[in-house]
Amino acid sequence: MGASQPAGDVDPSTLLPPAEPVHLLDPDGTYHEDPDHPVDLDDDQLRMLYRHMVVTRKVDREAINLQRQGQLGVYASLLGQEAAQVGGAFALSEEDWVFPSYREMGAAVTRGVDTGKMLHLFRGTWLSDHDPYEHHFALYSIPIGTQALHAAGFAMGAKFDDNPIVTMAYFGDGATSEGDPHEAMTFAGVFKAPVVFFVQNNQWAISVPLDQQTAAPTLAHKAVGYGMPGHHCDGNDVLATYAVTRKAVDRARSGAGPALIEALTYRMEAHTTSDDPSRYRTRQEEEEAAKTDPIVRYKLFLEKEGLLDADLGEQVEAEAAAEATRMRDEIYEAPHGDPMELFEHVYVDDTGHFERQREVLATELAARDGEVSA
Amino acid sequence: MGASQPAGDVDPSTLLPPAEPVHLLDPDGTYHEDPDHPVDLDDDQLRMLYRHMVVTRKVDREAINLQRQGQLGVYASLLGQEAAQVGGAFALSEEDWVFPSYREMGAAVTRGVDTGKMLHLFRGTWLSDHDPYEHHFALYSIPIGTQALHAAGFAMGAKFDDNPIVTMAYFGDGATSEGDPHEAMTFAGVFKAPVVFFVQNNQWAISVPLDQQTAAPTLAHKAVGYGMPGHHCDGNDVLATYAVTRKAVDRARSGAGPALIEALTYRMEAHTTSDDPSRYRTRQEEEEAAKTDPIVRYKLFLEKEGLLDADLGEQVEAEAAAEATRMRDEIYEAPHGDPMELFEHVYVDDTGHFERQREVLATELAARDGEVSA
Amino acid sequence: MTVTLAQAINRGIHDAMEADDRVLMFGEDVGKLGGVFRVTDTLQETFGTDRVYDTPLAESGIIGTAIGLAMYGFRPVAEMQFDGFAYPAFEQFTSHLAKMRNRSRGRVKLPVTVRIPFGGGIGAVEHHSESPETYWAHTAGLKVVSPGTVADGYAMTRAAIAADDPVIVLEPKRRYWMKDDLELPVTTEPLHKAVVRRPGTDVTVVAYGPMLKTAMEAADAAEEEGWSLEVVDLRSLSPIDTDTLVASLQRTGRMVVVHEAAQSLGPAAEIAARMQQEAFYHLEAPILRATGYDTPYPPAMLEEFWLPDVDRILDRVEEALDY
Amino acid sequence: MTVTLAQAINRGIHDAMEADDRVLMFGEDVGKLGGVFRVTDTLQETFGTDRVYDTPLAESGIIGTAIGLAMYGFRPVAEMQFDGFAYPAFEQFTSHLAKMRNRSRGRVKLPVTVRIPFGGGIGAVEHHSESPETYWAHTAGLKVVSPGTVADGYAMTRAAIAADDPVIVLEPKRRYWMKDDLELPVTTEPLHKAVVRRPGTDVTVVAYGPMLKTAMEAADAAEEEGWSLEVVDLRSLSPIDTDTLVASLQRTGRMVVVHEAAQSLGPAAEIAARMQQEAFYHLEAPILRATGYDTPYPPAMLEEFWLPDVDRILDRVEEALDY
Ligand SMILES: Cc1ncc(C[n+]2csc(CCOP(=O)(O)OP(=O)(O)O)c2C)c(N)n1
Ligand SMILES: Cc1ncc(C[n+]2csc(CCOP(=O)(O)OP(=O)(O)O)c2C)c(N)n1
Ligand SMILES: [Mg+2]
Ligand SMILES: [Mg+2]
Repeated sequence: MGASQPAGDVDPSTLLPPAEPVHLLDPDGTYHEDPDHPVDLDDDQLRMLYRHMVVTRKVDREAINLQRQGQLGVYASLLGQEAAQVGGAFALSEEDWVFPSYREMGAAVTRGVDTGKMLHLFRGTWLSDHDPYEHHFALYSIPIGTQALHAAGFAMGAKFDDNPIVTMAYFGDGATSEGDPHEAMTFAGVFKAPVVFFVQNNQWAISVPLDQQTAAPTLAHKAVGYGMPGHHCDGNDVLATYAVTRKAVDRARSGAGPALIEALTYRMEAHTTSDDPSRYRTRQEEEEAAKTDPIVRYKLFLEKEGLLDADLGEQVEAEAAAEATRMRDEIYEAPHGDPMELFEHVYVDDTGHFERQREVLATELAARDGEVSA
Repeated sequence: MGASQPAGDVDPSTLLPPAEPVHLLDPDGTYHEDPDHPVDLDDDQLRMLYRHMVVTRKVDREAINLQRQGQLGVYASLLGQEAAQVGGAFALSEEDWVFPSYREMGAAVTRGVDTGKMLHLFRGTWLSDHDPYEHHFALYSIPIGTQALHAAGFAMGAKFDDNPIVTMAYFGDGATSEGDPHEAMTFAGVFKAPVVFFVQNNQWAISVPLDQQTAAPTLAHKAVGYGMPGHHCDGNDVLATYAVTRKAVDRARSGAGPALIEALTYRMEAHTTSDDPSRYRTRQEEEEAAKTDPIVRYKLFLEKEGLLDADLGEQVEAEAAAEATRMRDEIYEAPHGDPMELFEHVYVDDTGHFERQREVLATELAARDGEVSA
Repeated sequence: MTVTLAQAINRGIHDAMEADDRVLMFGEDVGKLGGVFRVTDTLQETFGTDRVYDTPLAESGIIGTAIGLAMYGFRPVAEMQFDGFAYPAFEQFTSHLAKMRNRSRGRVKLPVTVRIPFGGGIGAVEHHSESPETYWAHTAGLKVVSPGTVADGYAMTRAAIAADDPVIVLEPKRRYWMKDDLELPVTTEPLHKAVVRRPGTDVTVVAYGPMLKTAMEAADAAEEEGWSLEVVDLRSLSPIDTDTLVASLQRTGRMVVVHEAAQSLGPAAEIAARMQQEAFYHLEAPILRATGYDTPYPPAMLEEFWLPDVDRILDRVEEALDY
Repeated sequence: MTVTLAQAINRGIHDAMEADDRVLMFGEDVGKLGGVFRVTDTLQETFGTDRVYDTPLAESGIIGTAIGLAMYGFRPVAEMQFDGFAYPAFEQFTSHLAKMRNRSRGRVKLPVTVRIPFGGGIGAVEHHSESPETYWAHTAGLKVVSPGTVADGYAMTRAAIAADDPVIVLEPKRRYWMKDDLELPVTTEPLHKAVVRRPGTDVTVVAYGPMLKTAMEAADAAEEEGWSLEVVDLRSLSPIDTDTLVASLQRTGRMVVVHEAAQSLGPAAEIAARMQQEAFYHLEAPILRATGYDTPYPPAMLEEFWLPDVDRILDRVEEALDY
């Protein structure tokens, strides 16, 4: 052994990201074809991307309103990241799975998840309330980066089963510093698991800017260290994001293993409604970022291509408004949780755990009822 | 922002390892000069490298004997890794610090640490027994990869203090899968901490071979993901290891930040004395590896260069034997620990912790004494 | 047949894998090597590398991917190589493995079994002899059990794998070589039940895992002193079978709880808290504890002074009888 | 001057940094932002980015580098952003921060302070309201304290930073905005001492951190029922000041222990175990517990049903009095 050959059998240079992020749409909507990143979408699908982004923007704004009205305790907006989320999720098939962090309303919309149900976590009615198995959309994961391992494990399972599905883990630029995504990429590389690690690099982890998060040239450069290709795209360009993700997804589905995608974008809102970004970044930076609005750009493209006229535009806005209303209603009409439910879901079989504690709570509830009726 | 420039400001290609590991000595001892990796050592220093390797080999063998004789509970041999450990540690100055794992007897010898004291951990007299501040050699770290963070933190401290020292963390190929070295490299990159991460890739993590540990082309390819240079050297070539490490150490000392070094070597022994490698690797592989013995090669070099004659050779052997005897004596003569010491070092100030438990143990000890004298 | 505890557990995993092809077994060195204690010996040969596999050296990775595999539909059996090396996975244990089902309102179940060789007494180096059961037992959403007999080694392994909840099986590593008769099929109490292993009248001694054997030896030794000890094998640390303990305490009036884990906030604290409440009027003496000290686990040559043994148990028994 | 608990802690860190230039403060978002609770507000401005700095998002990295910095000679004050996010660092906490001094036979000391905002009651989402004190308090080698008053917010912060042992300071986040007078210099009891905050004769109520205020309110309410409660502020969870507790119990004969943490293997279990042993003949009633349930922390809208409150404490007080 000693001075022997390297461990892998691929040419490492093929795993490095391109010098420039993949970019297909100019700010004015002009499309540049890139033979390496074809956009294999028909007109309806191209319109659907727009629809998802507009609905996402609308429900995101509505969620902010709900928080201001005291209906939600907190909310984490994805304003500005619509293209990254929608473009990424649109590259998946129905059977594929998404493992989100806590900011993935755009991915949820793309998957068809009930947006109202997604808000119960923020409202506190329950810790979450959609069925992950319905749209193959896992629960929000709040501990940073932890879901990357679930996505990797799920993909390993699919691989063991010869089931041609792909999983996608969303996480942020900050998350790349945690141990879990590192371990997830290590496992995925070794087992050639069909998982795509999708980093939304929105430049900030709460108040910490990217250059205090890592010294890496780009986050996509991390991929080679796990023997997987690293991709780098303009995350405010929905077509670039879609095309890059699609390539990685197809490759994973074919059995060639995982990939890491870095989508460059910007968190235009505060970290959450509890945050005050004026303490750590300038208005000027925010205004600059606002100029790269992913929806504006894509709308210009659709108009140029003759795919979007005023009628259709209105129709999409109406759809978005309807979805926002449905979401608002779900939240307003959500019944208060039943305190006794606290014991219901901890175990499938809770023999021996809660007999006495159930009794304590039941007594307290009875006393409250007594006070109320008294 | 959006499709903006990458985060770092260095050309990523400068951070990638060379296509071939750095290699200065052929198996027959022929030296190839490499202007990028000068060996700035005088004759005495070149002989000292040999001395350290021979002493290391000898005390390592002696430790195995001590284990067989029941004097040690277990021992982790570094047979075959002498060049990697000695070459790496020799590149440090006295003020620099080493953060070892549990297999670094060669680094300890190079630093001048009392080899007998290093064995108390394996003997179980106490959990460790050398003074880390004496030779700037931290305690062995058994939980895999954890010491990488201590090395990074220590180096950050030196940097904050404008103290021109460098720290070096030794860890194994297996350790690169853990979250801690990942986080250590992230911190080191961001803070430009003067730390060198030195991976002894001995091809095995107990029974797990490298290709089941990671899909990375080489471990040195991980460096670019942290914005630091990745080096790759023949770890059985003490001059290559020295030269590569020296370069990284000098650079770190100059303030340019951390580096990752992968030294390719082979664990010729079992993982520890408790392990049975015949269950997972072939005799043939082991025999192949034995042919690359780092000491044989270096001895041929010294002889070719006229730096080692029979006299000096004997003198070194005698020195090694004396050191092994000193080590053996330390272990044989080590007093049994005092049970009451169990409470002594847990806290600097243990007010309130042990009053009652001390009493219980004291009573038990008194009863034993009673039985013995009765 | 007469088998060791390690063999009984091996057989338990084997039979579970044979009965259900959704059962996977993985961890560090569990494949070709068969585990550092050979508990998984021959399983990879029998079931192939897709069902029994070595992972990279990353414990959070092991538990995190186990969660993903369980969500997919497998029944993972994961090994942590030693007690002291499960800590890197602590976040996946507490924030996800324990809480995912509750978080999902019951929609996501995680039938994951985690095997952890635990405890001291084998003369090992640091981190290889710990008793971290408090960390798991205090964590709502996990079940935590520890076999103290060869038969339970088999039966609890099967029951843990069959359970739809995440179960931590703490295997008493110093008893891996303990031999006993194993007749299949084994019929034992349910996973959450404590069992009276030896009836007695003077003092109840509660133990589990590695200390069960020590408690039984103490009961033998006590006989010579004329004391009749009732030995209860706790078996499950979460939940704790309060009723069986209370019933025994009502018979004897005195109780000593034994474990290797450090005393403060160890399982014996919880048992004492429950007993003094639920059997207040039956207490002839306080519940006493024979446990490890509140110090890190000692070096090998001092472990005999740290670990509870027959003498320490009998000292507490005598103290209880003196009330 | 009248300050909030958060301001008192901020002042404590500030004064410690001013007094000793080896004190560093770091964590996620503690710099420019001043921490998500503003506890570290203005510290970076005052002491510069070399002494107060934001780290990458990696908790094991935070604790692991704190250890390295302490070995180098600094006195690090590290923040874990929330209780539920300290778990990724669990290995560095338990295997190194807690054990390094013992392992080195006293040669390596680690004067590290770790501040963790903990506990519930602020209507937060999951993982932001946990009470993981058992994990730290059961770990030999760590000291664990929790201030329940504004003055202790200052004094315990100073004492923790001044201590040569690693100290976990559990800051009751729901009380950050609680106001009180702070006169400097503060003279309080040593870090490891419990303090009787309100003398009483019928039942002792033991609480710490966030529950101290609740216990004091319960004592007020109890007065209306004609019950005189003695409130003991535990302050330190490791070590536990057994003597002060026993003395109080000897006076009252009855004790209720309060905490938010889940009941099984929570601190109240340890206190009950000690009390029934050390004050066996003084017990008029069993030690009772008013705690969180053995379930994961609930969603915001249900936390009022989960958290101990005045009513739950008084229920237990009444139960104790009924014996
Ligand atoms: C383990 C863990 N540590 C800390 C936090 C607190 N926290 C929540 S979001 C966040 C920043 C995340 O940044 P990034 O990964 O870039 O995602 P983004 O919020 O920008 O989408 C932090 C520190 C957490 N949720 N989990
Ligand atoms: C956190 C942790 N997990 C598991 C172990 C058990 N263990 C000890 S050595 C080892 C393999 C280490 O391999 P490598 O990093 O390549 O170092 P080497 O032993 O080859 O020098 C394992 C799994 C450990 N010590 N720490
Ligand atoms: Mg971000
Ligand atoms: Mg190795």
